[in-house]
Amino acid sequence: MSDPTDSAAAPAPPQTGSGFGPDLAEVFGPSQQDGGPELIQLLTPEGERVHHPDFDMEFTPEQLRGFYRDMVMVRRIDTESTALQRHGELGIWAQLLGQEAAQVGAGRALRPQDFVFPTYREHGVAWCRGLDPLKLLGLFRGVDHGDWDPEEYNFGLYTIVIGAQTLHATGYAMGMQRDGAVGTGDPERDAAVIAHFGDGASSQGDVNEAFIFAASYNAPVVFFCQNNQWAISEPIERQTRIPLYQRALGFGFPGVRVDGNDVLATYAVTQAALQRARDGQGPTFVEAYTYRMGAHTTTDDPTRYRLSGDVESWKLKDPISRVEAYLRRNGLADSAFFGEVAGEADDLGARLRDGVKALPDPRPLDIFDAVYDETTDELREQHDEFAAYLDSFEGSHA
Amino acid sequence: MSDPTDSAAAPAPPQTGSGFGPDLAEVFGPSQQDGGPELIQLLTPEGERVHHPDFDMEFTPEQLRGFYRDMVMVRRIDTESTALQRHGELGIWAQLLGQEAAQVGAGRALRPQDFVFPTYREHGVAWCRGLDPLKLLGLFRGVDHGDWDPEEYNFGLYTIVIGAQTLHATGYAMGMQRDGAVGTGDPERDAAVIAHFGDGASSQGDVNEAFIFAASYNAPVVFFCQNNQWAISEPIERQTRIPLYQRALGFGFPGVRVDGNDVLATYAVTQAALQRARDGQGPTFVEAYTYRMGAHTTTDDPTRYRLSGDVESWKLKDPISRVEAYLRRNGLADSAFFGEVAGEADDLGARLRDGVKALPDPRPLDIFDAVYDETTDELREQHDEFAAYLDSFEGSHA
Amino acid sequence: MSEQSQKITLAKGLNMGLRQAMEADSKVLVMGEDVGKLGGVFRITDGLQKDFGEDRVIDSPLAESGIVGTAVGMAMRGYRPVVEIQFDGFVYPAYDQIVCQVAKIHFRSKGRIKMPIVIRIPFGGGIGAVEHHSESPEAQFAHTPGLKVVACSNPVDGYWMIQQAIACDDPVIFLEPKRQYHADKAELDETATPEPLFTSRVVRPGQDVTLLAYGPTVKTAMKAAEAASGEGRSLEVIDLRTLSPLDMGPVLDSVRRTGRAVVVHEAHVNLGMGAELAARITEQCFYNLEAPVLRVGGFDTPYPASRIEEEWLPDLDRVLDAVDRTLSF
Amino acid sequence: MSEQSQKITLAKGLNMGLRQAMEADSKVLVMGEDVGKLGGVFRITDGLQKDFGEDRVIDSPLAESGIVGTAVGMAMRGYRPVVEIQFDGFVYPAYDQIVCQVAKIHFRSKGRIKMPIVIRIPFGGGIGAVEHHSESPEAQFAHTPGLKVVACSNPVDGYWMIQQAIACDDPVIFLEPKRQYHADKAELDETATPEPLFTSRVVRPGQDVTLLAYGPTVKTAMKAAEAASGEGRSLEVIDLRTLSPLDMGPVLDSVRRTGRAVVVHEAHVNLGMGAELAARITEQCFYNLEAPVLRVGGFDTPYPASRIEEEWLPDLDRVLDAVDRTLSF
Ligand SMILES: Cc1ncc(C[n+]2csc(CCOP(=O)(O)OP(=O)(O)O)c2C)c(N)n1
Ligand SMILES: Cc1ncc(C[n+]2csc(CCOP(=O)(O)OP(=O)(O)O)c2C)c(N)n1
Ligand SMILES: [Mg+2]
Ligand SMILES: [Mg+2]
Repeated sequence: MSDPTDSAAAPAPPQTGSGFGPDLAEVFGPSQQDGGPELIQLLTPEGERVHHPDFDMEFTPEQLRGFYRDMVMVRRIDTESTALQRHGELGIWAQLLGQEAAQVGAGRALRPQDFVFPTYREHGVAWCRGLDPLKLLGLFRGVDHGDWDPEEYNFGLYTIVIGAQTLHATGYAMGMQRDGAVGTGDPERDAAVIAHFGDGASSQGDVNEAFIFAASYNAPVVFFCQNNQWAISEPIERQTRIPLYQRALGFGFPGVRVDGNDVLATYAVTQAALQRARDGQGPTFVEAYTYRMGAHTTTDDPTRYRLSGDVESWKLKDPISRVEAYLRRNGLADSAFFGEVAGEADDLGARLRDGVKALPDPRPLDIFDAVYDETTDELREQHDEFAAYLDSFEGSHA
Repeated sequence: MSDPTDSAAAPAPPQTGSGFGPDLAEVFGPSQQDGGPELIQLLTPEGERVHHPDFDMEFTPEQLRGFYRDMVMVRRIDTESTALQRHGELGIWAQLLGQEAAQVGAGRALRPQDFVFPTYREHGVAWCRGLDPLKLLGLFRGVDHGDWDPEEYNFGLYTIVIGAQTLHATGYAMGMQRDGAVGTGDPERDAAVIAHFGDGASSQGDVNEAFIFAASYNAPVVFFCQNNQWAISEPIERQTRIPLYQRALGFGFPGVRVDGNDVLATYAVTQAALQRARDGQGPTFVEAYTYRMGAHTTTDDPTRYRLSGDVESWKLKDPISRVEAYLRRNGLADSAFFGEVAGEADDLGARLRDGVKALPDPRPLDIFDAVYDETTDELREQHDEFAAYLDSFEGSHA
Repeated sequence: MSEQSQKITLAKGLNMGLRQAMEADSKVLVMGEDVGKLGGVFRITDGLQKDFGEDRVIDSPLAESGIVGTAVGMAMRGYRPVVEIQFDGFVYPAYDQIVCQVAKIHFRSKGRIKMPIVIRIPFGGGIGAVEHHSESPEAQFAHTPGLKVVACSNPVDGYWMIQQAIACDDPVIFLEPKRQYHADKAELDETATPEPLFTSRVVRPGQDVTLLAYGPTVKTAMKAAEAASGEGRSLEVIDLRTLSPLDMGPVLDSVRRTGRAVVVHEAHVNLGMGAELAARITEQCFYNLEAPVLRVGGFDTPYPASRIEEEWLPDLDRVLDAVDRTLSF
Repeated sequence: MSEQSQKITLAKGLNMGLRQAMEADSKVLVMGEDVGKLGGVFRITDGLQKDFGEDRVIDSPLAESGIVGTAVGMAMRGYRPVVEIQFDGFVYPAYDQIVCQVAKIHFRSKGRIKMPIVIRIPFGGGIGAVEHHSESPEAQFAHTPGLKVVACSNPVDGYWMIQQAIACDDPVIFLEPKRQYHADKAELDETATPEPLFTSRVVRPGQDVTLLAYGPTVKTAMKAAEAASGEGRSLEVIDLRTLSPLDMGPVLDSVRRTGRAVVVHEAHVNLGMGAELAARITEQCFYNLEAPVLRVGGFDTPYPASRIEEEWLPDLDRVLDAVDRTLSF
């Protein structure tokens, strides 16, 4: 036998193929810093209305006041829950401070028939779906894993395993296709799914598989990524070296980057993306460019890994103050309005404080509930044995 | 408490955001059909040398004859092994018919210090690495899971779980970075990894995670995808709706589509990509656009899912005949040469036929070998008990 | 053979059962790799796409987590997806979706969300395949609360059990002994009333030792019982059929009579189903046992190269050896 | 306290052990989510990136399969990666890489490729966390040939065992009882010679019943033994430390003396380690057993909401109840 290495083609002189396109430096440029030129914005941090060639929209004063009110209420849910955690009423709380516009903009773009797949941080979207915020607290208090009916609100349960819900969203959207609820032209009927996830999540296999399935079946799903710049202690640069919204292009569907601290732009872009989906045009990736102003959760200590200066600079881009500035400057809301909203927020805060303590603790035997739709003899036996065991303590446990 | 739904912004008239870019029809156009304009080619199916602005290269007659010989030998390995499976000498065989140029082009672009992570179909790359093809047959005969030393050939074991090896490749490349074997400028030292996978594999989470890790750490790895248009019975359209090489763009590194039936172009592009990696410029995605002329494996029946007409049209693009045509037309090889190669191939065929039968069967007690580097008492016990059990049959088993 | 009865293989039984289920309920979908035109690599879904269309028999991208994860979403939307995992060894990319989502969503949602998903897995060895094509992953799923796990062993059970699994509102891991797909034929009477899904069954009565088997090893156990009867030993064989929940009734009845039990499975012995069965039997029949429950299974090594697989797999001789050992205790 | 000895927590012991291992061998790398600047969510890798640099203490993208899969590649290149999985419930996306690759590559390659990877998993419950943060996945890994599985229970073992696991040329699943990280301090003598890694240890001698525990339940078992001694019952407690391989020597010795055993773990009872221990003990001590081996563990339900977790977890009372039951057999 001849030696197969004999016929090795002689190595050619190295060539650094310019055919591979522009240089690293060019491609992986500084657009990460301030959102870059591709950032879609309708309201500047200073509260000035700007226009966008593709996503411009008119908003009524009522809509604008509605956004403001939503964001104030959502922020109050957040600060109140953070305080409740500090007081030991919650085990943990996932803060959304700074992400109010991204969530309210996305949440308000939904129609009733649309369906939401949240992460663990979508308190603002939950608010827009009409979910009583008290219902969110059970999971963080540790009395349940989410005690609302997803079908009642078209708002799924919080999902903690990063990215898993993006596949559920895609499958749900495929179900809508099969139900004939896409592309009929009937606005009451056509529906879409929105899948929330974070910048960190974009690295999970599941999320990328969701992109592939959604593209392959042209499923009516909007992938709504809140790029809050951090996955716990890891900066966005660990997950991607180009603007994240461009990820979608490689999967064959559009991606856009919107100013996630601008509720108007987020609303406009998300509703357009949802409409594309409802119309049967398939998936879209929306990167809401924002910042996690707080800690990852109440157990996190961000001073260990990020500079306070960064946080300060993002304070100037606060989502609520820019709407307030716009409303005031244009005389669209008076101080009575602002006072009213503040009062409502105070009421909500009080209601959460009282309500959280009233959330019923689970009872020991609840452990065996709902493991199966049809329970098993085995489990019934474990239940009964445990019941007898608890009884043996003369009522001290059960 | 006020009802949170009260403040819903009134739904705006639907808008089908042109801002999302060009229409589906435009983006997801017909480029899948013939490789499209982005296909990099240096030798046409008719055997004409063409030039490319970025990836042009000069080849010596010796190199060209080498490619020819490699491809003929590799095809013989394939046809012979297919026959051996038909004769019951192999349990199964993964055919590469039609993919010879993609594999030889890639395999010959490697330097000794580079490392290869193959799938189960990289017989042609194995050939280029100097691996005795007989060693490949053990796995398919069922006597082992691959009986070569990866370090000896810098050629990893075949990996059957789709895509898993792309992460190994990325990790190995990260190891090279840590060894100071990247970007030193020393051609004997600088090294790269090549990860092979198929078009179907591109849908696996692992593969997409490999892209993310490679981009994040700028690892010296070339992702070499043989798009042979099929994943068993599923056409490429199920995995992507845009040209596959564009997947890389979303991860922030270059992707190119090369004519995988053109050994010259595949060689030129792969070696440029490898050199980028060795130089410390990071990952590249190379889509070798080719066609699986045979069945998925010898147990597959492609007549159930594809048209014979498709196969016929790809016959016209045969990787070997175009090199032969070029060599003949330009007087770069005479009939003595072609006869010699044919003879060599016959010898190889005979050697495989004889050799496969001589591959030693594993013995029952081998089962317990190499489970661990340091075996356990438990396993030693199972071994001894089984030995005693076998002995009890008076030598009929062991 | 009556009009309703015909001789079928396991592959045919499963195919017919799937067809029945799809005809009975338009919400039933089939998803997986190559399940469409090809009819699956084992042809279990043969002809279904032709008759029910691409919307109900869905060829998926090559990604198991994606298949199971999208099936979860479809189930939430009211569908009843039947997922095919091409081979046992390829279920692991979907493992997270199975154990963290499929298994837990009903519990997480306090029963508000049902998960009527069937995950079909051709399992076990003996077909001369390469690595990852001969695994027995059942113990891992049986260890996971929220999943139900069953294994069929014969054509008739295949026909009924797949329909029952699809009708079940809980997620079912449905294990199919791939080496039996085309092995034996059995007579199917489509008008019969099947036993409930989550029940075990004595398939051969006996007095001396109880053999517990499921899936591919039922045949092995039956052969062993046959051989033993030649030596005057009477072995009772139970086809467990359901692995989670276990149906301990017939098992304990039997062991109380025989005083001896041998569990036979292809999965690794260490922490395999045999461990759980041994623990439960011992706890519940402590004073009836004449010998410890013995286990015959795959060795605690990765599945070997195929030319040695028959040595690795539990066979008639190894079962009889264990029977000898339990009888000489 | 001597110069070499100091009082440390488990978190500190692990941190010191990792540091030692990194100092001793420059091929040792640490990889995972947030292991760098943050030092991990439990601070086990605190300060390591600062001292060993970003090349050796690697913050990874948020993808567990990616972490383990790249670790495999680094191991092939001669490195010794120590992977941190942030919480037990997040190991499943990496499950395929662990069971099909990490566990099998040595075997597949006939021993040519070594896989000296340590996969650290903070495991178990009791910290008041949300879903997926309190799982006990050990049985699934112990069922997988090719992996070795150990669990530490105290600061001193943490310090030594992590170093031994890193020095081991086989892949080790290294389970750390997260509720113990900052719970108790123990005196560490860095000059001592540790016992070998794959050995179990009697941590409290006794005559009446053998308690088998590991990880977080060692403390529970010790408390139970203490309480029982007040009632004149002498319980022997064994800290298993190694789950695969099992070190049956000390276990069998003990059960031969006591005739009774109770296994305590947080994992679900069904197909948990207790099943395997019960099966082996019964097989090897059949005539010594006065009662069946009993198992106390997590119920066969998903881990519950945290305000009820202490009821779900095996506690002192449930262990004593099992002790009562075994004694009244
Ligand atoms: C599979 C998995 N791995 C790890 C974790 C732990 N974890 C929870 S949140 C988080 C960071 C997520 O970052 P990102 O996706 O950006 O979302 P954000 O929290 O910033 O909203 C991590 C690592 C998890 N929940 N699931
Ligand atoms: C995780 C996994 N799922 C399924 C399979 C079964 N399988 C083997 S090859 C194959 C198709 C692969 O297609 P592609 O990636 O295009 O490579 P090709 O075979 O065409 O070279 C499938 C589905 C597998 N080996 N691994
Ligand atoms: Mg984030
Ligand atoms: Mg292919």
